[in-house]
Amino acid sequence: LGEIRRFLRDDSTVKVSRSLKETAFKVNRTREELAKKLGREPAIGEIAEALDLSREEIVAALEAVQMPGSIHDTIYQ
Amino acid sequence: MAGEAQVKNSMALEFLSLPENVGLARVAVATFAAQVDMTLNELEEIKVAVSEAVSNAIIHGYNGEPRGIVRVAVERTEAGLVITVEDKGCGIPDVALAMQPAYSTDPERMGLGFAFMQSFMDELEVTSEVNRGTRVRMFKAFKGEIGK
Amino acid sequence: MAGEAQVKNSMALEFLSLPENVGLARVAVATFAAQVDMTLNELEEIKVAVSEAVSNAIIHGYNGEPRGIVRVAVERTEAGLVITVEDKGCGIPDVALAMQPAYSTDPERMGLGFAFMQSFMDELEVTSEVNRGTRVRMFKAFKGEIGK
Ligand SMILES: Nc1ncnc2c1ncn2[C@@H]1O[C@H](COP(=O)(O)OP(=O)(O)O)[C@@H](O)[C@H]1O
Ligand SMILES: Nc1ncnc2c1ncn2[C@@H]1O[C@H](COP(=O)(O)OP(=O)(O)O)[C@@H](O)[C@H]1O
Ligand SMILES: [Mg+2]
Ligand SMILES: [Mg+2]
Repeated sequence: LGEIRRFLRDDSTVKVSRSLKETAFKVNRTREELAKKLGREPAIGEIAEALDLSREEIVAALEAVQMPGSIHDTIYQ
Repeated sequence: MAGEAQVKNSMALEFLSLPENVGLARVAVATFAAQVDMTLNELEEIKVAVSEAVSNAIIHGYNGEPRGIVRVAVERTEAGLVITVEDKGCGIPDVALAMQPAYSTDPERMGLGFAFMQSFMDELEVTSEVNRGTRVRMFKAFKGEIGK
Repeated sequence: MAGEAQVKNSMALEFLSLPENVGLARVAVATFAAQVDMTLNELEEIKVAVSEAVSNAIIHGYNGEPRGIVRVAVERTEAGLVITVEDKGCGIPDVALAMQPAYSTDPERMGLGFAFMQSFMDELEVTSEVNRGTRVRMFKAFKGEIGK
């Protein structure tokens, strides 16, 4: 258990949002690349596979770059 | 409403009517929705619709009072997702009027919540009783092969 | 158990006993927990504990049968988070035995689920009745200034 605890240990809170933002950036880039290649909007599973991420991780990353304020900002960003 | 077919998966989330729980509802529904293959665009539309319905329950239904309970239920069938957002708040006296684009009882607000739900979801059904509460039922159809 | 103080926020999530819903429960609880400032490490610990408890409900409680209901409730007080995971499944005949590290009724499994919950959370309380179900209650204390 000590091993796993050490493996998990990371006492920063800032790092969370930074790595999530990086993931969100990759998700959006992959979405564009796949859209060009496939000639249609890719499905979330295709993006997950291309980036070797879980669907949950993709959802979490996209939420992290969501504006917490007005919903209208998010739509027209 | 569509989606009366066999339920493949279902979830229900209840939480206090606090503004920070809008994000919780949005993330929970998005995670549930992402279990099937849809586009990020469709996922975004679902998130906006849920955010608007839950915000309404908190801001209007419970008037910002933090001790109300909001319930968000989602069912997945072959056809799509049925999302229900319910509050036991003040209710809406005239639903047809409230649903008109740009109508709001609050001069500070845009009155576009229902318009967003209507345009982003495939079906929208609002039932409400004054002093009893409001129930918003939305259906998002799975398109083509995606989501099957 | 600690955390009987005033409830600042609460949520309850119910879902079908399908393996893909472990992720849903983990994300929902993590999103709720992250409403207060905690470290990435503490958040990871909570996610592992929730995953283990929910997996147990699905795999053992309902024996992999997908039509059971799992309920995950979380309350936040000044002191910390109280997380309850409940199923109405087969129950545990001898809780003390089941909680021993490396004990499992399934030879394929490691038997470390309860050990993880014990080590990652500050309090753990398991009540169970055969053929009635199991309830796991966990408390995670907020450290120092964080979460206040
Ligand atoms: N859950 C609810 N409970 C009570 N009233 C509501 C609820 N949802 C919407 N309303 C009423 O409907 C109106 C229009 O809602 P909406 O289109 O979301 O616009 P806005 O929220 O910007 O006012 C609100 O101003 C409010 O009067
Ligand atoms: N919710 C539950 N319902 C029924 N039995 C359970 C439940 N949770 C745990 N158990 C029993 O306790 C044992 C130990 O659980 P755990 O420590 O998580 O190890 P594992 O899941 O690897 O077997 C399980 O093998 C099972 O017999
Ligand atoms: Mg609104
Ligand atoms: Mg286990």
